[in-house]
Amino acid sequence: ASGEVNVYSWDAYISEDMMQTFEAASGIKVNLSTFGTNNEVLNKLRASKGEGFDIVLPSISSLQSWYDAGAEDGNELLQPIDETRLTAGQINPSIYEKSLDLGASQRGARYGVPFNWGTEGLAFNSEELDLTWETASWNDQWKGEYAGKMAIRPRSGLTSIALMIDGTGKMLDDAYQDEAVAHEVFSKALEFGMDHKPNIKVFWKTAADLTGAFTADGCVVGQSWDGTAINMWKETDGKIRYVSPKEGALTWMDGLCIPSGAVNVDQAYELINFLTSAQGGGMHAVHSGYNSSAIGAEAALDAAAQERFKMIYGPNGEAIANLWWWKPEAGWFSKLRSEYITRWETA
Amino acid sequence: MKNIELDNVTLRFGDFTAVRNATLEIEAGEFFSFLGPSGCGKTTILRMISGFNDPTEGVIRIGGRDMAGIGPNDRPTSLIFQNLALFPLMSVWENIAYGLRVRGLSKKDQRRRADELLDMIALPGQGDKMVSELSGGQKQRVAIARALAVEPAVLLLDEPLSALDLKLRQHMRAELRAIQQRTGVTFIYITHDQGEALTMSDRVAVMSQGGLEQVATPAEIYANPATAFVATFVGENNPLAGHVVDVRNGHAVLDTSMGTLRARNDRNLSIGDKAMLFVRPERCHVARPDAAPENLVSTRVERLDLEGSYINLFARGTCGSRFVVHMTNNQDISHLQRNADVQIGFSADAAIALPATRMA
Amino acid sequence: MKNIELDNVTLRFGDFTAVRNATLEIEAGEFFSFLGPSGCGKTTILRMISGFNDPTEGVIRIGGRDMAGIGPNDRPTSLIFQNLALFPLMSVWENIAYGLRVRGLSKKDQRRRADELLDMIALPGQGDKMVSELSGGQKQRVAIARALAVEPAVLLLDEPLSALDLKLRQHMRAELRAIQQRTGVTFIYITHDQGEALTMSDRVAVMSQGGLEQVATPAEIYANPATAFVATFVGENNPLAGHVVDVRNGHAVLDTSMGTLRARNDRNLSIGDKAMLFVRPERCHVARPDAAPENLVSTRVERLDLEGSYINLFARGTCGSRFVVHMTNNQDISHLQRNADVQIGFSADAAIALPATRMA
Amino acid sequence: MEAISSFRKRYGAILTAYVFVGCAIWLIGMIVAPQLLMVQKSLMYTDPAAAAAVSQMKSATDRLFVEKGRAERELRRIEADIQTGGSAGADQGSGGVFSPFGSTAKRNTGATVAELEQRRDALTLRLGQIADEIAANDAALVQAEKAAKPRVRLQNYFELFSNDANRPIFFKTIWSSILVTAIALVVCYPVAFYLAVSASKDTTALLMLGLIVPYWVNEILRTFSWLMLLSTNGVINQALIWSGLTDTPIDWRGGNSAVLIGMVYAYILFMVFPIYNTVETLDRNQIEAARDLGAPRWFIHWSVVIPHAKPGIAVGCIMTFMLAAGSYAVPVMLGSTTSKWFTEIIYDQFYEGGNWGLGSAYAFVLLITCILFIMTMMRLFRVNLQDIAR
Amino acid sequence: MSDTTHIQPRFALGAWVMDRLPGLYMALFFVYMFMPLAFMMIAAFNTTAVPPTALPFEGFTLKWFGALFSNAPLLAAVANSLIIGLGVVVLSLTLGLSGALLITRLHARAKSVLYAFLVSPLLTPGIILGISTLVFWNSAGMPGGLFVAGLAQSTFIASYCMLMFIARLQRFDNALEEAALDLGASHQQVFRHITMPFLKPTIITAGLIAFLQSFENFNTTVFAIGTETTLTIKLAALARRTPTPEVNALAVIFIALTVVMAILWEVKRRADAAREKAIAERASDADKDMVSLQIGSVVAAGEAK
Ligand SMILES: Nc1ncnc2c1ncn2[C@@H]1O[C@H](COP(=O)(O)OP(=O)(O)OP(=O)(O)O)[C@@H](O)[C@H]1O
Ligand SMILES: Nc1ncnc2c1ncn2[C@@H]1O[C@H](COP(=O)(O)OP(=O)(O)OP(=O)(O)O)[C@@H](O)[C@H]1O
Ligand SMILES: [Mg+2]
Ligand SMILES: [Mg+2]
Repeated sequence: ASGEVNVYSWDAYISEDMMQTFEAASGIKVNLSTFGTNNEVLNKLRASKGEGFDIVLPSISSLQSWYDAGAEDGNELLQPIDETRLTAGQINPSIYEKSLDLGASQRGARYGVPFNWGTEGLAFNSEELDLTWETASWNDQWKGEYAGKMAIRPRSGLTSIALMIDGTGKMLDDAYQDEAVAHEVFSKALEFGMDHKPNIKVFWKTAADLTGAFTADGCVVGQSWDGTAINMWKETDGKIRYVSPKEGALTWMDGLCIPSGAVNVDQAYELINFLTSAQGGGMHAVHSGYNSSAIGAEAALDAAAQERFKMIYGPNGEAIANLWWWKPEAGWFSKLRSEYITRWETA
Repeated sequence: MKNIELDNVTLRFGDFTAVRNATLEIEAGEFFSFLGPSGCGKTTILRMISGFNDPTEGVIRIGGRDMAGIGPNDRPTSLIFQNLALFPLMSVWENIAYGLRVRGLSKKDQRRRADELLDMIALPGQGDKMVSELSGGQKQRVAIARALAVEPAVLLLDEPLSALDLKLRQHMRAELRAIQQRTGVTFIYITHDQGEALTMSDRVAVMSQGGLEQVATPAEIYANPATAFVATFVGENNPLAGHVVDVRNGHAVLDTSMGTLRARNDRNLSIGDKAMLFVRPERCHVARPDAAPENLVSTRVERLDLEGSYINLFARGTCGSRFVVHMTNNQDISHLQRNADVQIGFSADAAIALPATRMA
Repeated sequence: MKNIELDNVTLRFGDFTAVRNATLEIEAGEFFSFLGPSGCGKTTILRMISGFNDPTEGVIRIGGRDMAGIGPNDRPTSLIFQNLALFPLMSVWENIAYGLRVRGLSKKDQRRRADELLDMIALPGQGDKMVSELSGGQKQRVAIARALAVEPAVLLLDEPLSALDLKLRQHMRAELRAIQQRTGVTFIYITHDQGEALTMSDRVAVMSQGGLEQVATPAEIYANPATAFVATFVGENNPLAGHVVDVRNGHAVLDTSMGTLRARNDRNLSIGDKAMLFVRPERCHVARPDAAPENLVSTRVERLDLEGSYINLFARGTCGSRFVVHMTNNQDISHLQRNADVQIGFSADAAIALPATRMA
Repeated sequence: MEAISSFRKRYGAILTAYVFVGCAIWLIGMIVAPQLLMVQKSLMYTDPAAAAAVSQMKSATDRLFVEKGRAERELRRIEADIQTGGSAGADQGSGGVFSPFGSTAKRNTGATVAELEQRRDALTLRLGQIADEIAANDAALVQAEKAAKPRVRLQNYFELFSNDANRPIFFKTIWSSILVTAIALVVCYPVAFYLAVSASKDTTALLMLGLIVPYWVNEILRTFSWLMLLSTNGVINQALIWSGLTDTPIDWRGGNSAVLIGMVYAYILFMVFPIYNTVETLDRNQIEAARDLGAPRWFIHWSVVIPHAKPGIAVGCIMTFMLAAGSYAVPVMLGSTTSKWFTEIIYDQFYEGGNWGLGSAYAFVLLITCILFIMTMMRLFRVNLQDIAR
Repeated sequence: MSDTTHIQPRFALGAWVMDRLPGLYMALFFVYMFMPLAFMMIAAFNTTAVPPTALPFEGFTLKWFGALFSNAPLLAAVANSLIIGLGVVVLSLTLGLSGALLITRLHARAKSVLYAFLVSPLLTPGIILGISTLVFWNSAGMPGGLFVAGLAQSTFIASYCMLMFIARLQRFDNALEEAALDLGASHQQVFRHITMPFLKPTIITAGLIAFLQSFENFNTTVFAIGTETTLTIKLAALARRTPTPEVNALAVIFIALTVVMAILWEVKRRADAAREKAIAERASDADKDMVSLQIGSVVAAGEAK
């Protein structure tokens, strides 16, 4: 095959190396653009009426908003995946199946192929404090001694507070279905967030913001994506570390989707098959610090990475059973939540 | 060679009449000037002749042909604008040859003709300069050459010298006159400078408020103004208002505030008419006590101004009206002290009686 | 009343000497003018007197007091700028009262004094107009009133009339003179217009290239110029270069290209000196064939210009030099055709012999 | 029409066509129509409850489809197992279990054919129910979607003033922009005056160059340069710590201060040049005349220079205010947790919230605010548009 | 006034301060203007990477420039910026000129209304132009992207161009066009021969400024650009919180270009001024020469005998 494929991906997902390997194997050139938030990719694609890219990588749980937006605009943003064109058997079936619970399908048709998953837990400066997977709590970041030294993502911050208050996560799950519950959950979370706002130094939105918070702005603790945190861990020789809190790290899964206006559909499938192969997924895991959906991708990780994994989730991945998954999000839910976020941000 | 006729031409801008019933004929080869105060409609007449404005009423003929509907680019006239309007981005010769260029002449022919004209205006070999490198007087000459290049029958000049300083202006006047005599082209010239109009022109039209006051030779206009406006606008004049009490031998006798005075009666005033008597300051003299000229006016000296070569005597008549006398600075003036009583005399032929109309 | 002394005042801008060793005294109550070509240093002298520039050398005294180190706001002088510099955003009376306002007078007093001054400058009741609503001459008067409001001992005027048109200028000259006589304030007046300087001033200083050429009354300057520069700058003069061959009875005899001529020798030239003879056009006349004046020059008529009340005769001497004669327009000029030979005569007392230095 | 014919007389048909067509495209197609359409968009309002209902119905349907898919797949496996006589291979359905590494197949061994058949019947029954539920949902959806159609309402405008998160931001943005304008004015007036009046010709040329260079440098870079100075580990803190003035870094970027500093810096030159241009036209003789009449310096400024410079001051203020209120780059780059700018809210409505109607309404309100400010300044300082656009 | 030798002691201190205060203020002001830029540029040569900083300066390096030039997405963004820039130049000049011609020739009322509308984009916050253009074209089926961004930018950049053309046209002597007509030229000839050459310098400078404006525009573009990106958008994204010194390297290049352009501009401006002055002087010298020649000949004639 030949040609090119236009990819709209999160920052720091696809390395130069991966693109070269893929191009050498397939003859297809990858044109990469990056985004920083799920809303950004959705609304940009909305503004471009689904045109301009052949593959986009939103979180699977956000796909519900894509379906809603498509219906509202009268213009589907994504096209259904032809599962027969996926290389069979290379994606971990439990992940593949889990993605359906997170909203990968609409009326039975699949729109997103799981690409990777990751968590949002606590990053911390090990020179200032120490946290371990057994004991770390979301509450640790709100301690008074870190006032003005913490970084948090507004969206997941409210969610983690809700999770912390709730304990079980049950009410939070219900909030995704019921507007009244959602109001209740978020007003409680907001109240806590407002009281503790002086603790916050940086509201981050993108991986770039997050890195800056810990490097340029001197934050010592805060919520972070695991991949970003692991990259900082590597960069700072272990000064910045990461842990999954006991209430459960916030867990997401990103998918590979084909926009309705894609022109290079064949090339898109080819790239999807590469990215979900052990080789592609492995390279991604090494490069980004996230976890691939491909079977056997973890084999690519070195000993240090394995060691890090144990420090985050426990020697046998005990914390993984505890993960709290982002639920499929309808448009009304994210609008409602963003109102609370704005209030928090602008207070 | 084509003559120009204006036949009862009127031009209105909205309600405002800029030119009113102008009728005149300009002979081919003439140097003809329009003279008048600012805003009297001179430029407007010129723009009508060259085709930038169309008359509201009346007909303009050039060489007998009605010009209505013929654009400026198709008339046998060339206009030299008040500010010359040379093309600043073209060289001197390109300016001169512009009219030929738009007529499709070859570059070589353009250049040759431009060089001829440069010789004519005494700027040989200066064709490759830029316009901005020329002096004011040289620019003037280039503008003329540019206008002449298309061999117009008529050259229209709108106050071409008003921007120049005095010395240069005097020089350029002579140049212009010389060029006109050399080429034989009809020159129509606009100015509000009477010195300019009088020294250069074959004939002059004096305008005021859109109308023609008098069309005549310069000497005629100076010596025999047709109206009170002309008498006061052209040169200085001492006006004396009164009414006619007697008419005899081509002279009229006027009863004025300064006494009964005699003057020429070229306009055939009759007894009882309101009239003005005009006498020029230089035609007056301080009368010797023993003199008995025809007209004598008693005044008192107010001021004596020494202005270079001349002495101006300002005097005031018994009833308050002012009187000015010009004398050259070569007389004994010791007796003309402030407040001295003097008799001012002038001959009846030096004065002229005109109907009492608007003055300048 | 304070007199002004300049004692050997020099001002240099870097290498350039704008004013050179100026020494003069201006009496209190005098109307004193500086006359000179553009760039000769007139404004610079005025700015030194009013304190905007400090002399590089020399001393300026006002009323006997050395002015060094005293700023413009503390000198008993008021300057009227060339462009008037009225404050366009203030009304007329606010302009006039500005000096009083900065002195802390109450608004009522300001207004009262402004109204007095408005009366004085013959603009009663116009205080509430804006400056832009005034005519040029009215603005002029307001500028004077503003300067007078602070009761200066000396009023400095920098070419105040140069922006006005001729008619208005003549009018304003008379006004200025009248105001000066009424207030008795010392006026120091700058102009490059000789007519202005000569008709208005008690005394005139003629400047050239930063130096004072002559300081004298207008009549003196016109009749007895001290240098060739003054002779040619003030009024028109026919210059004839030559050298002195004889000196007798206060007269010098010069050998010139136009023959041997006699002239007054006020500057005490001696035999052999290079000299210039100057005679004014109006002191010359066309000599009757039978006349035998002291000086006679043979020329040929080149041109005869009729300019309103005057006739200018341009003639050229045998060896090419030009000669101008002014006559009033009341003579018989029929014999003065182009190319006619004429003898031009003038008396020895009408001519003056001066050292041959730079002319204007 | 008269304009066209007189224009045509002057320029001929071709040029006239170019000029009029060009102006029409620009004026109507690029200025007026887009604004009108934006206003129209801002009036489109969807009832959020109705939209939520639609969305909830749809996602319920989606979940039913997922369940249906899983049931069908299991059914197929059970059928196969029954065929092979109750083998031990059926997958229990991995729906809830997440095992990212290693094998996930929890085989349900040892089920009998009877058990399998029982399960098959249960599944078949369930599939029938699912089909009914989907059909019911779809029928209800038609009604719900009707209710969720966008309508023309002023709701988006009310939203700004009823939303107690956005309203304070709006007023804060306006107030801060006024503050930026005032600071810039105070800083710039002496500079402009010095340039126009006091400096010699050569110095002026040099200083102007010194002003033009930062003026031409990208706004982003100008802002970025302050980011480097103000961040916790930035140049200023480094210098302070190095010099021993402080040992803990100072948080320069807390609150609004960094944004204000950045904006003053980014837009200051839009204040200098207009003031300079007007002061420069002041006849220096007027200053000297005032001095000659005895006025002290400050009074000359108050009574002569500032009144003259009014149009320039108005223009500078208008430009600075407009740029500050409409700035997106500076608050985004220098902002802190409490410095949100109104433009960021607008951006979020477009590119985060996906609510174009609300975004358009907010944008229109901002536009109106700027127009009001401009008109106030023009009134106050008695200047007209011609003065502004120079 | 400063070189006066007569300052009296009691004024000395006050005068000393008053004389230097403005200079001091200006010096401070320019430090304020340039210091941030200077530190930003220094950081581009510092080996410290995270975060980029000028202090402490740990070692000189050029590697960030190398990194910059091998950053493919950045280079693609540059290409987009250039494409938009060129489009904007063409469109803005065309529209700006048509507006300027119409406004300078129109009379009274219509003129000021049209003027108000055509300069209004300059007084409109950039994001609003971006939004309205996006909304407009989106509803016409054209998604955000290079084209829409170019149109959005042109909306106000054309106003800049128009103002420059108006300024130039106001100095245009209409008599020139009439003179050409009078000499027989057709309307098109007049425009080609007279009007266009007169406007040429403005076309060049306005084009340049239009390009610069487009190249550095952020507030408008960020809305209208859709999924594409330009250098400035990219730069802003990079610079937000975790800039790498590559951004500083880019800044150095930007500023260097700006300085060079500004200096060239100033040099050209001065050269123009000097040339015009020289021409004016030469012209008046020529006039003087003519006069002095006449006087000189009189004197010379006198001396000859
Ligand atoms: N296009 C026009 N529309 C209306 N009025 C006009 C127009 N052109 C000229 N006028 C008026 O017509 C009158 C005559 O104008 P014109 O230009 O002919 O005067 P002029 O005699 O040339 O004066 P000047 O010596 O000042 O040039 C003036 O009052 C002028 O205001
Ligand atoms: N600030 C200055 N620096 C350098 N040279 C100056 C300065 N001010 C004036 N000059 C020079 O000093 C000379 C005298 O200038 P001044 O203004 O006194 O002339 P002026 O006689 O008033 O001329 P004008 O009639 O043109 O006003 C001129 O050659 C001028 O160029
Ligand atoms: Mg005219
Ligand atoms: Mg002067």
